[in-house]
Parts: sequence; C-alpha cells; structure tokens
Amino acid sequence: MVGLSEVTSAIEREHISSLLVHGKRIDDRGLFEFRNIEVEVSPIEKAEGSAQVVLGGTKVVAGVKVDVGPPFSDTPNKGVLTCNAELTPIASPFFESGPPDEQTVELARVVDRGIRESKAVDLEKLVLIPGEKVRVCFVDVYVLDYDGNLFDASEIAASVALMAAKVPEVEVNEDTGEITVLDKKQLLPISNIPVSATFAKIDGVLVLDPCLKEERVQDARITMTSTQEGNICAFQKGGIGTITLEDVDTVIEVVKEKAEPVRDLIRELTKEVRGEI
Amino acid sequence: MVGLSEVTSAIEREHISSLLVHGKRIDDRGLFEFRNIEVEVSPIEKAEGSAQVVLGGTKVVAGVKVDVGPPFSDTPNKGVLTCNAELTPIASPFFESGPPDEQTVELARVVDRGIRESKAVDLEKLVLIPGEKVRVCFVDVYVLDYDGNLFDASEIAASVALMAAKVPEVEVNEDTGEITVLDKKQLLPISNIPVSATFAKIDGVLVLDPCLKEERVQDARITMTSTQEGNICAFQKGGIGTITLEDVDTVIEVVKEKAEPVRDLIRELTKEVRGEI
Amino acid sequence: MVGLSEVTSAIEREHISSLLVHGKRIDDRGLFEFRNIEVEVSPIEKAEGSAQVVLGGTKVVAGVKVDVGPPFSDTPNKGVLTCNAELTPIASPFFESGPPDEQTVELARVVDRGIRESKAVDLEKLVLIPGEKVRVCFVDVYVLDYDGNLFDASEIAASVALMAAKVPEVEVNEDTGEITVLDKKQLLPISNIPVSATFAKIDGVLVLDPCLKEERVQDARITMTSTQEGNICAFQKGGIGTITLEDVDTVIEVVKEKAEPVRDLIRELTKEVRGEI
Amino acid sequence: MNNVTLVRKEPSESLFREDGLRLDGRGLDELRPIRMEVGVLNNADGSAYVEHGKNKIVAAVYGPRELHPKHLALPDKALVRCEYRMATFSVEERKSPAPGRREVELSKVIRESLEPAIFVYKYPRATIDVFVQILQADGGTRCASITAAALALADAGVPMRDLVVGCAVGKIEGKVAVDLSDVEDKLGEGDIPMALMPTKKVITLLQSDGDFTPEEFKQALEMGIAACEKIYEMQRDILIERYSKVREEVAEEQEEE
Amino acid sequence: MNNVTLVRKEPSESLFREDGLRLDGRGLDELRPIRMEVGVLNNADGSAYVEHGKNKIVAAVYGPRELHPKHLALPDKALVRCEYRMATFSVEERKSPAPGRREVELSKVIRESLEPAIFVYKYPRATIDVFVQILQADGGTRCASITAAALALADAGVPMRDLVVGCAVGKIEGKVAVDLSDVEDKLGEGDIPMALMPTKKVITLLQSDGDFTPEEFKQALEMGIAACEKIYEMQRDILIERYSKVREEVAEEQEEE
Amino acid sequence: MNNVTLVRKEPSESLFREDGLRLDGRGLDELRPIRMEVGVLNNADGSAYVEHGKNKIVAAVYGPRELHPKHLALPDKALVRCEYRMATFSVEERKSPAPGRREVELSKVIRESLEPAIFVYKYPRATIDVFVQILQADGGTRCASITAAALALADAGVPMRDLVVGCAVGKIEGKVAVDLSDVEDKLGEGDIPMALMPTKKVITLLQSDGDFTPEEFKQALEMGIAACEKIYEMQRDILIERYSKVREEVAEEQEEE
Repeated sequence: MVGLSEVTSAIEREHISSLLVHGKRIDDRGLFEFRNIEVEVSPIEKAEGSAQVVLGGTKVVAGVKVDVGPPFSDTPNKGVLTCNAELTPIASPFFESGPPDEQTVELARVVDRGIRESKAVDLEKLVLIPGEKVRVCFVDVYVLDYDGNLFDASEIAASVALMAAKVPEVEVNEDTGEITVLDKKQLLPISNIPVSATFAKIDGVLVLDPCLKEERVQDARITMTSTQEGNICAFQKGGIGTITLEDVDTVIEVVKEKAEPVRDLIRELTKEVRGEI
Repeated sequence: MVGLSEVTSAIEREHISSLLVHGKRIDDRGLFEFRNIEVEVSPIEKAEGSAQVVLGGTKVVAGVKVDVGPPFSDTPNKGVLTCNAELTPIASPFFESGPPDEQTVELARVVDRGIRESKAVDLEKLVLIPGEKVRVCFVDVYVLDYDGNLFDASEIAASVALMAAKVPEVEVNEDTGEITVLDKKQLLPISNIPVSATFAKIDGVLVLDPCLKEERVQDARITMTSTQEGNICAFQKGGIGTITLEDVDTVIEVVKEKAEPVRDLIRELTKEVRGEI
Repeated sequence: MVGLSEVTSAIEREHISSLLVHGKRIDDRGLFEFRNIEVEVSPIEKAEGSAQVVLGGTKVVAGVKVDVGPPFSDTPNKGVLTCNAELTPIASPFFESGPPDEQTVELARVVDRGIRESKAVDLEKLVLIPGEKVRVCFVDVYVLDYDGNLFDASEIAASVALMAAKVPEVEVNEDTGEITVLDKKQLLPISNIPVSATFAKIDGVLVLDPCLKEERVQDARITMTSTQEGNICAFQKGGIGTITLEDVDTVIEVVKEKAEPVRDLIRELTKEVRGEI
Repeated sequence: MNNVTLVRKEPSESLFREDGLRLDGRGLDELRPIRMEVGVLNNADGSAYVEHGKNKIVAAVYGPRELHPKHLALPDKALVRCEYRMATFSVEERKSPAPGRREVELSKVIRESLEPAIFVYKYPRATIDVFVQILQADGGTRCASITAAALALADAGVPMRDLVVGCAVGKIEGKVAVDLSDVEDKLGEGDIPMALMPTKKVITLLQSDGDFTPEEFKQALEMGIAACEKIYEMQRDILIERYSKVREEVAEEQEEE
Repeated sequence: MNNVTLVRKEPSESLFREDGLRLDGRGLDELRPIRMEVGVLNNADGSAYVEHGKNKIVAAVYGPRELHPKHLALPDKALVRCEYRMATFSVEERKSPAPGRREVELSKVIRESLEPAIFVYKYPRATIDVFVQILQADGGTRCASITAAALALADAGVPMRDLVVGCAVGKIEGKVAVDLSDVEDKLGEGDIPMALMPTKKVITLLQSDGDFTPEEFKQALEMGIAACEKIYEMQRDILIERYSKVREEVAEEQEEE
Repeated sequence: MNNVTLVRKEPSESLFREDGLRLDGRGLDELRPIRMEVGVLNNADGSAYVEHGKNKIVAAVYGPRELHPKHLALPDKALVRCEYRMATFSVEERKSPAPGRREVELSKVIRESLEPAIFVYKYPRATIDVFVQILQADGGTRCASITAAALALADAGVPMRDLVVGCAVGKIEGKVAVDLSDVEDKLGEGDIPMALMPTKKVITLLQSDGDFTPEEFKQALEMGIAACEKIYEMQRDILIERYSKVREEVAEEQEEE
C-alpha cells in the first residue's frame, strides 16, 4: 500500500475535507454512521461455520474450521484459536499474492485480539484431555472486495462464523486417550460478542466506518473493539498521523451508541442456529 | 521460460513448419518417431533404485529413496509415493535455481499421475502397520540436459528406477509396533509399467517426442500416458494453443503403436534385476 | 557484500599496503596483535548463558538456550548443539534482513566447527534417555557492530556464553520416560576451550585480527581454531586470494603464541561462575 | 491425527440409485445445478461468481494493464497470468493458506486454457491478470474456474475470439458420466477435466487421470463437449443479461441528466 | 514438550505486597528503572541502547539515504521503514530466528508511531531505516523500542518536530498501573501500549488488549501520558549530555590542531 | 524415525587391514579411482563429469555472459557465482531438495577456490556461473567438485591462469592419509579439504575439522599437494584429449566441405 496516499490527488483530499468541515461525507452518511451491513450466514457448507459480510462496497468471507490437536505448552488447559487473513488480489489492484504483509498481519491480529480478549470463545471448554488434546479453531478471513474498513467487516464475519459453527461432538476415552468423533453436532461455547468500530481521522475530523476514498486520505485510523458489557477489549491506532485524548473520548462515546445495534444484528442472525436470544 | 518463444526467430518457426508440411522434421525423423533412447540402470548405488535416461539430447537421472513413515490420514492402507522434479540450471540457461516453478511442478505431477494412476507401484503392499507405518517412496528426477520432451525421459527414468529398486526387508513386531530393518533386500511391488508419449503440435501438425527447437515453436503439447493394457492413465495438454478431437484420435493411434516398444525396453532393462520377463 | 572491495578506493588499499611493507598497520598495531577485547559475562539474564564481546570496534552478543528434545538419529548417544549467527542490519549498512546469506552461514559454521571439533561441550553428557531425550543447546550469535573479524569475536562470545551457562537440573524417571525439570541449576559439561585466530592476507602480508578497513582490501582470510592442547580443530580459508604453505606455517606459529592469552582471558572471566581454574 | 478416530457416514455402496440414476438423481449426461453471476466485484476490472454443484468460485480480472516489473513484459503480446487459490475452508480438512503444488499446476493449465481465446497481440507489453478464488470445492473446480474466469474476462472487456467453458467427464462404476460430484470423483475410476472454445469447437484444456480405454476416452470427450456447450448457453445468457442491464443503467443515467 | 514436566516457582498469589506496593516495590504510577545510552554503535548513522526494567534494546538508524530498489521511492517524501526483531534468547522459550507475525505487526506500529515526528517531506525519494533489536524482553518491549528508536533518530541527525516516547499502562488486580513488568503483563487483566510526542502532547501509538471499562481506559491514558513525560525528561537529558560530549570532543580536536 | 530400529552391518573394527593397507586396499598416500569426462552436456557453455571414488559429480559453466539483474554487476571484473547442490538421493538418508546450510557454505568456498584462477578482469560487468550437481556423495565431494568445475571452466573456454584441483587429506587411527572414503571420513579423526592451483603451487581452498597436531597438519598439507598434483595430471590429459578430439572433428568437418 506504500505510495497509495501519494497517488490520490490532493484535490480528492481537499474535496473530502471540505465536506467534513460541514459535517458531511462523500457518500452522504452521517459522521458516525455505518454503511449498510448485509450478512449471509453459513454460505460455505464445508466449513464448520462461515459468514459473508458486505459492508458498503467491502466484501469478506470468514470460515471456521475445527480440528483436534495439542494445546500450546503454556496454556495446557485451553483450546487453540488462530485468526488468519488473506487480502486476495481479487479484492484490490493494490493487494499482491505472497506471504502475508504488514497490513494483512495487522488485520488478522486485531480481529484475533477482539475475539480472544473478549473471551468470545470459551477456550477452557475446548479442552478434551488437559495438556494433550484440545479443539483447534481456525478462523480464516478472505477479503473479496475492498472498499475500506476491513477491520469491522472481518470482525463481524468472524463473530458470525464462530457463532454459527457446528462442530462434531467427540467422545474421549480417558484411559486410552482415544478420541472418537461422533456424527452429532454441537455449537461452539460462545461467551461474548465483540464488536469493533473503526474510525478514520481526516484533517482532525473523526468518521466511523471509512470507505476506501476516505481511507486513502486519512491521517490516522482507530479501531476499538468493545464487549457486550461495554468494555474495551481491543484498541488499535494505525496510520502515520496522531490522535488526542479527545479523539479517544469521542471514539468511546460513539462506540457506546453504535456497537450495540451491530451486536443485535449478529445475535439476530445467529438466533436460529444457536436457539437462543 | 516466459519470453522464450518470443526470442525464437519467426524464421526458425517457418523453417520447421515448412518441413512439417512435407512430413519432414529438422532432425530427419519421422513425425511419430522417438529419438534414440539410452538407459543406464542403477547408476546411483546409494539410491534404492536409479536410472539415467538419454533421450536424444535430453538427459535425466531419477533416483528412488524408500523410508518408513506414517500414511496419509485419508489412505491409511496405502504406502506413500511422492514424485519430485528438479530442473537444475545445469540443464539449460533458461532454468533457474529456487523453489519449483510452474514448469517443474507440472512435470513432477504428470510423471506422478502416470505412475500413480497406472498403479505401477502397488501401494497397498507397502503397508507395514495399517494406519501407522508404511513405506514412503520418493521418486526424484533431476534434469541434466534439456533438449525437449522432459516428460517422456522423466517417465522412463522414474519407471526404471522404481523397477530396479531394491529396498531392505523389514520385520514388524505387531505387539510393540517396532520395525526392524533387515540386511536382506527385496524388490518393490510393481503392477504396471506406464509409458508416456509426448507430442508437439506445430501449425496443426503433431510430432512425437519434440526436440527443443520444436518445443520452442510448438502451439500446444500433448502428453498421454498409457498402461500395459493399452488404457489411458494420464493425459495432459500444455501450451497456449488448442487441440481437436482429431488430434486426440491421432495421439491415441500413435500411442497404440509406439508405447509398447518403450515398455519392452523398460522390461528388458530391468529383466535381470527383477528376475522376470 | 558483493562489490564492497570494488568501492574501496585503490588509494585505501595502497595506503594500507604501503604501511604493511614497513610492518605497520593503519591502527598502529603490531602485525600479530589482537585489538582490545572487552567481555561482559551473562548480560542476558533470560538466556541460560550469554556474553557480549567487543573486539576493537566489533561488537557481538552470544546467547545460549538449552531445551530438551530428541537426539539426531545418527547420534543417539549425544546431545544436540546448534550454532546460528545473525548479521543484523544494525551492525552494518551492508547487512540485510532476510534468510541467512553465505557470509552468515560461513560464520555460523566456522564457530560451530570450533566448538564441536574441540569437544568444548561434552555432548555425551547431555544425554537424558539414550536415543530418546537429550539436551539441545542453541548458541545464537548476534552481530551488533561490524568492524572486521567477526569470527574471533563470535568464537569468544560463544565460548564464554557456554561456559557461563547455567541450566536447570533434571530428573529422569527411567520407567515412564518422564523428565522433571528442577529448580536447581548446573553448569554445562565443558571439556575444552577453543580459540580462533583470524588473519587477513594483504599483498602477501599476514595480519592478525583485521579491522574492517583491512578486511575490505584483503586478498584472503585465514581462520584457525586451536584447542587447549595446541592442536588444530578448525581451519577456514576465505576470500578469493590464494595462500601458501609458508602462510600456514606463519599462522601456526602465531597461534601458538597468541591463542593462550585469549584462552586465559576466557578462563578468568568464567572462573567465578564455574568455581574452577 | 494421532489417536483420533473419525466415525463418518459410510459412503453408500453404489454411486447409482436403484432407478439407475446417479445418487443426486442425475442421468449420465446431466449437469449439476449451475448458477452464474457477472460483475460481482467493485475493484476488479471484470469479475464473475459461479456455483457449479457445491463449487463456489469467484474470478477476477485486471487488465490489460501495465506490467511491473517491466522486464517481464513481452515485446509483441500481452502476458497472461493466472492464480488459482483455494480457501483454507473450501475443503473437508483445512488447507494451509500457502499455495500447494496442485494450485501451482492448476494455475498453469487454467491460464493455458484461457489464453487461446484472448487477442493477446492487441496489447504488447501489457499484462492480463486472472485470479480465481475457490470458496468451496466440490469436484471439477478447475473446470468451473475456467467458466468463471472466461466470464470475468468478458466482463473486463478483454477482446476475445471466443468464450471458454470447462466441464469434467469421468467414469463411475464403469460408466462414463459428465460432471462428477465430489463423492463420484473420489470413488470413481477416472476424471477428465476439459475446456472448450465453444464456437470454434476446439479444446483448450484436457487432462486425465484414472483408467480409460481409448473408446471410453473418446466417448468421454464427446459427452464433455456436449456438456460444455450446455454451460456455454448459460454463459452467453448471463452475459447478454449483464450487457442489457449495463445498457439500461447507462440509459437511465443519461435520462437523469 | 512431550513428557517433559516443568517444575517452576509458583507465581506469587498476589501481584501486590502486603504494604500495597507492587511486587517490585513500585507504586501504581511508578516506572521501572530506565537506563539510556546514545551513539552506542559505530556503523549506524544513529544508535541508542535502552534498558527499561529488564528490557535490553538496541536501536539503529540509517538515513536519510538513497533507496534501493528505486521504484519503492516516494516522489514527495522519505520512505520510513522499520524492523523490530527479537533475539532468539530474549525470551523464556527460545524464539525461532525467523520473524513471526507479532514482529511484523510491531514493526508496523513502531514505524507509524515514529513517522509523525519526522520531517519526511524534507527528503523526497530517500529512505530512513529504523532497526530495533530486542536482546532481552520484559514486558513493554514495543514502548521501550520506540523510546530507543527516537533517540537513534535524533542521534542520526534526522530532523524531527518532536521526540517520541513510549510506555505501557495496564490493569492488575483491578487497578490501573503504569509500566507493567513481565509477570504483571502475564497475570494482569490488560495492557495498553502507547507512545507520545511529548511537546505536542499527541498520541502516536495506542493499542490495547484485555478488559478495560471506558473509565479505566481514560484513566490509563492519563497515567500513561504522565509516565511518558517522565521518560521524555530522561531522553532529553541523555541527548543534551550526548551533544555536549560531542561538542567537547570537537573542541578538543580543534585545540589539538 | 520413531520406533524404527536399523540393523546395519557393524562398521569393521579397524580402518586398516591386517596387511597395513586401508580397507579398500590403498596405501596412505594413494588416491581412490578417478574418472573424468569433459563436454558431457549440450546446453552448458562448458561441462565436466567426475567420478572420484563413489562420488559422481556433474559441473556446468555458463559465461562469461551478461548479468541479470544488472545492478549486481561489478564495474571492473566478472562476477563469479557458484551453486553446489546435492541430489536428494546422493546420500544415505534422503536429503530435502531445498539447499541446506552445508550447501550454502560449500558454494561459497568452491567459488573462492576457483576465482583466483580466472582472469576475471577481462570481463567487467559479466558473470561466470558455475553449477555443481552431486549425483552421489562419498567423502570429499567439495574437492572433487572443484576438480570438475575447473574442467568445466576450461571446457567453456574461460581464460584461466591455471587449473584448480581439489583433494582432501585426513587422519585415520592416528595416521595421516589422503583422500578419505565415506567410512574413513565418518570414523576418522579429522579431514582437511584443500584445493591447489598446481602450476602456481598455491592453495585456494583450505578447511579443516577434527583434531590435528601442527605437525600432522603440515604433513597433511604436503601429502595433499602431492595428491592434487596427481589428479592434475589426469585433468591435463583429459583436456588435451578433449582438445585434440575437437580439433579432429573440426578437421573432419572441413574435409567434408
């Protein structure tokens, strides 16, 4: 993405900025308004769980695969959770094939932190034989179309995919350590629903859910992920601009109001599969 | 190899093509005539099996190494067979060091398919303890000199190396699962001898066993591998030209006639070591 | 480092060379004089052993980590020792990030040979359960500042780090094969102290411990590592110049005199921690 | 996985039902349900989405565009590049995200099946990049990928002398049958992936594994060509639909002005 | 490790002593001991060494210098690059020498925390390279790395509009506390790494994991800013000392002449 | 391999027979059988095949030729590059096809042993590429590789001030002996690979591992030089033979015309 901001004409920036001083955005949204969110639950039958999220012009697919393996040696009593992201060249002429770059790694790790630190998945309940065999959950996010704010689209997709996932039940023979994978399915143990909100800071003005045109001219990016209790479970400033305490206050206030409707949407979408509110 | 056809002068192409319309080739062969095939059996004493094949100006060495390891989880009752190719820079100024490129991978996989689909090696007989320990056969082909048609040279070398291979007998203690490698040697269980035939299509004309000059101007490449029963166990069209049903008919007809002498040669070469016709 | 000698002006070379014919060096040292050696023992508390060595303007840090793992299959009754070097870009504008290059690999392997062939670490004593569990020693050398002669600085750092290393004692339950790591520490079994001496050959003249300016104009490099018995346990000629039997004689003579003081320094530095002379 | 036993549904004993139809109710020459969509992505110059059975495939095309690094450029024609990638979750067992040898080979043969249809000599020194992402795999991915990629090329406005359409033909329990499903592919005796330039009636992809007599092979090719022609109808329809939609949109925009 | 049991000292039951101070005797707003050194390397254009608690960090800067390969150069400003690397022996369990995903992310956020302070538009087409080597890690490495890298940038004479200083704030047993040590980081409930341009009082790094109420988060930021300001004093002092030393040396040299 | 026991022939108790000769019947200063061939490949500019004991080695040379990418070119001389690679099946246990650290080091020392003999200043900005492929390894591969590579360089017509010839000397059961075989290398006390420019009598490769007294080391070098000189005779003979063959062929061709 190096050089991207350079190729965007100064004119574009001035245009966006001049609208912002009047509280307007290039796509006529309010400063703190999400774009339209469309979610398809479980589009990938072969994944244990999956979700496609379209956020404005951004489209991502998340898939969850669950396997059995050893725990990490420093957390013998926890299942394993791994988030991975792929910025496929399909999604943007600026994405290239090859091993994950900085941008990809950051996306994966911020989504991972949101899920992990909110305790979205109750990893203790994924242990089969303590210290030896646990469930291993892979959450893989593929970006198919990039129109800004990959963070929130990916976080929603990952959450829905995890909540919609159905994994085979297993029987553990504690004497022999043998594990039998049954034909019956069960849900993953979900304890929380993290919701992230990403802001672009452009000429001192914060806007929620930036589109690509806004991202290209942003000075800084702020992603804040909140739990259903309203706490902050992940925060990530990006970009080469600076932010202030006031920016953080604004972000916290906006998230208070805007995260819950997204969480409700996720709940609503997975209500049926989980048989709960 | 990108750009190679571009650097070949249009004159070269016209020359080859103008001969072909008269049924002639630049090296005076018939359209469906293999170049001279010279095979050295077991040149590499440290490999369980090996063969050097010189096909016209093309020279390859194949080596077989056999180890003991776990089977693939989806084929617990089969041994493991892996084909690998190395297009060493020794063989051509157009080959580069580094991880295998498209051309190398295609070569390895087409040779692999020929062996695998013809059931040349009876993988069921390579199981030592079902689901746990099987023989693992590595077939590695090194290209030393490249004068066209790597496919057929490699397929012959791989077949001879497998048929000539002598692997240590093993004793399995079924109680403890311990495997003892004995000093006595045995042959690999061979059920079939695949023979591939590769054609270049140049200005609509098919020729068998193209040399490098022909390959450089070919529109399409066809490799067909047949079993000793005369069946088709692998087929691969390559190149950016097109082929027709008539081309396929021609290939099938030519293979009917030309594969058996190659198979006889392979049989003859390994008759002594295998103690059979 | 390709092209480095080319950019050094011929003038620099002539200057160094014209001094050498009078037995003088650009930094006023004798031909066979080491630069000042400063060693900090155990600067890295989290490493089992560590040392920082400053040799003139060259600075390296070596760290030893010790783990438990399987032995190599061909040496079931020996512990595992692995030397690795990192020429970090911090140390020189000519070092680049990425997988180890030729220069890095050569450094690591020459240091490794010195330690291994002198039997500095008694690998037999690192076996916990023969053929199954042994101690695995990683010696990692990081070059922080490069002013010539990485070999001797790294060899000293590695030796001191190994001699100063304290590893947890373990208890082996021979019935169950379980290994308990205790809180008590012990020293590594050290049998020898290798000392390397590196020479630059410039216009036919040998000098000990070349600085960077000398290395840049050297024709050949000679590293000889000697044991405390005065034997030769490793030798490595580098560079694109040639050496003579007389050069080797000179090197052997100089090493006889110059290695012991370095060995004494290493002994002195680790006397306290090892509680021995 | 060590010590992990999988208890899975036994595959049915036969790949045919009692009524002689295949397990999913198809006849030997019948295709699985196919769904196509064109112009599904915003950023790519052209794109398409194809569902073929349970295959779910997105294809995107960029170009003709300038090539970096420049020394790869061809003096007389466009360089066509192709990347075929499978999502980690597209198959039963999670796939590593790094491309494997199968993906490398399929990238090559897909590229070679598309290039004959492209007027590459119109764009010397340029590149045309084709990306295929398998979201779900279900037998015959490479063929459905070609169908999707050809649509994406057309959507990108890349000048082509013909479309390209892919379909596999296989052998199950001794019978030649088109368009094998996943289970048929795994338990069957052979598979022949092929691609066709349908108006020219020439073959641009032809591979085979398994065991075919020459007669079976020829029969398979003929059935494959017929199957490809059916898929081509769908391709053509979806493109016509797409064009008329685009035309309408343009017309509407002009009216608004 | 299979079959290997580690008997380690049990971590103490509380992260606070009976007298209410933290295990290492610090109050909630107290920093660990910090030691800084500037100009520690010969070859780099600028360098610094920072000990922050048991963190031991070397930072080196090259540039502004010409960029290879040239096509990466930016037409209007310097390209800032950063590599953050941990020594294999810097942590409890030996780390592989190859950079992991954590190192890739930290390289990015460290770079983004430094660039706002650099007058990058003064050096179009050039590069400024920052290398950070963690010799020992002890909680808060990224923050101490930023402190060290800013010193190295200053030492290299790179024109800056401000220094940058890093410090983390965390939550242990429900209390917000600055500059968590390794054990506090592992057993605590959350960690907020941050960096400040101290004279401008703007934040250039802000991350968080764990669980903070909005009030705790704001309190943490304020405590973090205060902590950063203390570290900034040390940064400034060490640079003044360095400059005067350099000035003295130059003066002495002139006298000698 | 877990749970796999290898029952191999016990290595014999001594590396010497009762008659005092080595196991393969050689005296201490005797070489293994050596076979050389020049011009064995069509595509390379120069090539050679060397069998030295059971070592089977192919060397190929390209150049002097233009260097890509150009920024690697040296302004005043040719860049010599070397790649030493072992076939997967060249050793007892299958080797991974990816080059290991040993191959990286040996590529470097082989290059440095050849370059002194090449008139590199005749070809500024060019490259001379040497590729060595070990088909079978049997102790002393690097030395035999140098012998082969020098022949390939001569065959390519690269102007050289001398040939280069390699041979190892080792210590077995306390005795210095030339040209250790595989088993002697493994069970012996040390090995000194060396290479010589024979007419100049200067050393271009010298390495050592094991344990040698200074006296043994010097004795080894002298025996090594003598052994190299014997191999050099063979090198010279094969080149003369090659040249006369080429001359004959040219003559025949002219007669035919």
